[in-house]
Amino acid sequence: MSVEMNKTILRMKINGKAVEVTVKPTWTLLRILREELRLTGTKKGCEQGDCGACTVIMDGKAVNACLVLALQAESKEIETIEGLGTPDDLHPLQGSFIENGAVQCGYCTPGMLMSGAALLDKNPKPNIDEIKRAISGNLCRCTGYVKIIDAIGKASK
Amino acid sequence: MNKAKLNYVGCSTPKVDAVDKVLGRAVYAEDIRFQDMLYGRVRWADIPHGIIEEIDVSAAKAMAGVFCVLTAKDVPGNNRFGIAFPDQWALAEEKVLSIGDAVAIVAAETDEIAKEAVKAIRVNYCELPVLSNLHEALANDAPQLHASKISSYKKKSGDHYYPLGDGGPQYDKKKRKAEFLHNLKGNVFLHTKVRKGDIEQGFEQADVIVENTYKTHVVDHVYLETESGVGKIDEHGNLVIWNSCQYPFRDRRQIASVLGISQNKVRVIRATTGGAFGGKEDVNVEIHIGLLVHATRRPVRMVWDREESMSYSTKRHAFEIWTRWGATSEGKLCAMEGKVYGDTGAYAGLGIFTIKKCGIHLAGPYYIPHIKVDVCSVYTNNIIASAMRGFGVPQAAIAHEGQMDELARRLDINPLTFRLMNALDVGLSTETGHVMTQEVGIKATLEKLKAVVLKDPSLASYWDDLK
Amino acid sequence: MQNFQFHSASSLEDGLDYLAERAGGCKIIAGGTDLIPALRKADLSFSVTRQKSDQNSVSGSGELCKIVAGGGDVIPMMPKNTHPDYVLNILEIEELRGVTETDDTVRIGPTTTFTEMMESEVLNRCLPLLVQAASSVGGPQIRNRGTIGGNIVSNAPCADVLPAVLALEGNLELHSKKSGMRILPVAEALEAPYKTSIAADEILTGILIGKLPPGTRSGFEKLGRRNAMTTARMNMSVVLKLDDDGTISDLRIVPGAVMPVTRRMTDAEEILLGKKPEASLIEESATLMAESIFKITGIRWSTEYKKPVVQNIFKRILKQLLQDN
Amino acid sequence: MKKRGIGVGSMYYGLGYGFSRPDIGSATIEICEDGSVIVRSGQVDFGQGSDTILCQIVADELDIKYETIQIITADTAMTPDSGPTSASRITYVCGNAMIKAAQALRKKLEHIAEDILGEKDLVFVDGDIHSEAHPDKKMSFANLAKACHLQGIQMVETGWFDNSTPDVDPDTSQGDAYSAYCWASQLAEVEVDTETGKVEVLRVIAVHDVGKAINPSLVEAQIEGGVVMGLGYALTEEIIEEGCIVKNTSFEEYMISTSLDVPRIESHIIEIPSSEGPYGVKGVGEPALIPTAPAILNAICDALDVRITELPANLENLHRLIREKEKSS
Repeated sequence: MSVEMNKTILRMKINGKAVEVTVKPTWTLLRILREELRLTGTKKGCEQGDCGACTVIMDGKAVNACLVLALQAESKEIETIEGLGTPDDLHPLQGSFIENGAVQCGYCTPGMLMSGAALLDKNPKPNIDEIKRAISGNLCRCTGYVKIIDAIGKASK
Repeated sequence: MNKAKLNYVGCSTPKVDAVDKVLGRAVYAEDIRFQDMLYGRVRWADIPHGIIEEIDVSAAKAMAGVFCVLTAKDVPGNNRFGIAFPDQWALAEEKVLSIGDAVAIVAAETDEIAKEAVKAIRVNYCELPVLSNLHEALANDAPQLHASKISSYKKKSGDHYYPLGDGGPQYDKKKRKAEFLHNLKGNVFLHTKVRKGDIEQGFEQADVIVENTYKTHVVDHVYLETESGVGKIDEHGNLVIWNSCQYPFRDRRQIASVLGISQNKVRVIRATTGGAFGGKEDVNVEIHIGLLVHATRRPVRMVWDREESMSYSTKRHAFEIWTRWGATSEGKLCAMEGKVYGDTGAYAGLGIFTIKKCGIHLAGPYYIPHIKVDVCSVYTNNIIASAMRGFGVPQAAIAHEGQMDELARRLDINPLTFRLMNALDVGLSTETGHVMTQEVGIKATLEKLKAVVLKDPSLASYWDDLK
Repeated sequence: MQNFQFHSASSLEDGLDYLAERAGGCKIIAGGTDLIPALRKADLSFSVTRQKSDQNSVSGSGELCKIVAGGGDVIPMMPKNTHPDYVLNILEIEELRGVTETDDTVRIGPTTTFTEMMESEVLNRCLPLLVQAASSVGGPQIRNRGTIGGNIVSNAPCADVLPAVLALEGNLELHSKKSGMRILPVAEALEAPYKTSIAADEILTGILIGKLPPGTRSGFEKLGRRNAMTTARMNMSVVLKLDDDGTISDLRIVPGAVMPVTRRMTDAEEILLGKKPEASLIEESATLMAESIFKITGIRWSTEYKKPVVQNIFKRILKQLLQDN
Repeated sequence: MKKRGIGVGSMYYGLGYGFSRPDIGSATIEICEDGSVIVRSGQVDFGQGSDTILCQIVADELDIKYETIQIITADTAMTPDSGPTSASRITYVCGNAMIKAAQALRKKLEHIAEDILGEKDLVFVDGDIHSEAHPDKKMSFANLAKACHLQGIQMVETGWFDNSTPDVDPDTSQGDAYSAYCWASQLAEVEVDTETGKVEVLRVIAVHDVGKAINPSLVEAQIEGGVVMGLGYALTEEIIEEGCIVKNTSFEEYMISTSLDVPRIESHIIEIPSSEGPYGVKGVGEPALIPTAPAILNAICDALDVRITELPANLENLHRLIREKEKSS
């Protein structure tokens, strides 16, 4: 049985806003986002880095939130799907996903978008192979990836 | 009354749910949280087959933060459930037949405590021999996994179930008796016969015969969202469950029966569902959430880990399909015989229908005048196999398409041409004797493929015999 | 996960101090792609109910095996009691990260991620083998977190980068508060699956690799069941140097994911060393390599497959390297 | 050595439940006073897009703007039972229910509109109604809805569609088993590495007779997703049970395809209408997956001249067949 342990204050920046949250050392960034901060757009698919559903951007890089201990995120800048766009101001990738039919069940969608955004931040005009490689850590069971690849390609034009 | 042209039908209108999904705002079951919500966890069977001698939940119950630990004796209604017929226990009673059987369930203040509590439950079993494949289950000396008389389940289950699934308006129970073995013989619980034409005469006409046994493997749906749900009692005292499912009404039927309450006291709402592919037709978390909410009167969330989903969710059936096809030297199919065995695991689920659908699609989209197929659904101790996208037909297609290519090769006919020569058409009948009307599309799909191949030199170069 | 205390080291000194006092019960975390899945799996509610099956899996089809893409490992082969009392984060120690070079040596900080390796000008110029190996790991998210140090110290049988480091005769620079610094050839560090001879109070502070003499070629291939996010079914790193007259003056062969502990196939190398690469000798070398491997592992269900295929992959890498002029 | 081959897979699929099992679809459509519309149906959209398709159907049946429709589904307290989402039946069965409900409402709307405008032969278009003969005689759908409500007209209708078929003969299974059938053929081109047994699927051409593509993009999406799932079925996916216990319980051990495993997929939609389906619809959800594995297996056979009868065609199984073939020749 677990002993009640020390909680620690974690400070980070999420979607541009400074955030302070009390965490246990064993919690992952994914748990903090979903259960403590209620940013449930980041999805939980496998909790061991195999599916990419929990992809967020940390200090400019796409990472699996389930493979980051919350306390490792101290002082980091995190971008989640909630910060990517708003209904009135969609990120070009979000618009392109809607337009090109890249969304089915939607469970991989936030992670796909964050991987796509990390790619476009670094490489605004990726070719198809670069797009495929950029989302190769994000599993999707519905779409066969075709329309997702297409949507990222079109968003970059 | 003139209707203007179709403005939307035929157009690639954006999906109604796409905006919420790209914004991360779509609400899946695990995204729902209520105040005072408890976390549910399952203690799964430790072995695939055995008699439960003792379940000791005292240590788990004594843990701080644990609100309830339930076993079979705590089930208020009928402990039996199942889509086709109630051969599953909500919480295992007497014995376990599969590693996916729930022995006990726990609700606790945190998920961490719930997991610890599940581990603290002690279960003693007397292990029984395990039937791990079709051959073991069909052996003469194999132990029979389910009671001989299905009626014994029915008596216990009240009247919410129909022996062959959902019954139907023109469904004749008496007529179906021959197919559905009310008195189980061993572990075969369904035997469907397809008889068309005269099989012996059919093979007499054959100049070429190809015989093969196809073995297909078990696969999983792999929806990215695992089985999950949240339940609570609403302001009217009704049980409300948000889940990830394919048919809330059937979930309602099964939950109500296990809780022993009427169906109008149960409300099932499908939350945004992260993929299903047939794997969320069977009940997974719903009944357990219902039981825990009922016992604690508090909201309860239950979410399976990925490992639980892969281990305990329903699967695509493993099949063994022996089949023999005959064709004339001119390249006309004349006879087909098949024996189809499907391993449905420890419980029927939708397996009855899946396995049957494989057998009645074994001839593929081709006209064959003489057919004899026997289809058997078999119980083993494997994890339950039930619906998955294609519902038995993917396995049938592996067999019939393998046979078609082998026959084409023996007859030295291009495989695409050979399919066109035998494709179903208006006026011809399917394996089950359904005479086709004007809606047959198989030739059109093959003609289109042919056109694509002939137009593309890189593909056409494979087939110099395609004209 | 079971409770532990967490400390993020601000400097190497700070890290070594922390470790010195808690060596026994402390795990070091960097990218977390190995450790976090292990901590989680050790704590799954149903793992307890399935101990019996897990044991089977170790002895029986342990090869079902496997290893997470980022080098993270599956529980059946992983030590069961991954319940540290302390976790020390070394990712914030600036000096442990990055690639530098001197005239004859490349130094790679252990927390250099696979992505950083792929993007490193020095590695692309001097040690492309490492770039190839790093880019074969997992997917982008794993490569953005997973580190070369983690890949080495985890000593997973299916590691992707470790065999390349072995083929490059890398050395590990280790520090501890008690004994200061020492250098350990990576080949000597690998003791048993998931176990190295690195002491519990030591931190890996650098991977040192000598630059290859001009004309040296290297080749890498990874075979997986799919093209990303895949555990190596096997991989192979080969380093080759031909003299002007065409004789082989240096050859290092390191197959990965075929033995419990990755090692160089020196017997097979010797057959070709000092000789011209004739077909019959290559064949002989390949056969001996396969035999040496299966002498170590014994016959398993996968031997029937791996034995011919490991030879095929070796032969085609070699063929490619001999063609690269 | 790399060897290439192509292969075909064809299939037919009986849509719906058949065999006299209940196979019902239902919907209610309610028109609010302002002309906006609420559609309720018990069916489940788990991502494939049935909510979208049902809204498209309602928009066209009422000739209103798609954006003015709100759909509520799959709530046992709020929506009528519409059967499970399975057997590729939702567009066919629920689409028909939707049309029935919409047509019942439309009849009333037309009647009232004729009264108000004093004209016959009205044209409904995109939320407006006008007379064909006198286009200036017109009104908005919103005003029409308001007028109906003021007159106490029932502005909610239920559509119910029963797709049950007669049962077949129990001894021979002969009879008209299903109400409709779906048809498809796919062609796969593969490259096999004979040294390792690894298969790359280079290209899949998928031709599906869907009767009518109500939303071609969604049909393509079903096909593309199905093809990739079929690819996994043929090559990499396998649940390994030992002593009835699943051994591979994570995504690292159970391998579905990634973006780097996906071939070039070309979808071709054929529309040979069914007699009963809405606008001639058949189904596509399941048929999308069915021909892929057979096409890939046949393509491998074409490349290697070995018949695969045991799945999956993974590295080990395929390499064994290649070695056996080498030995025997």
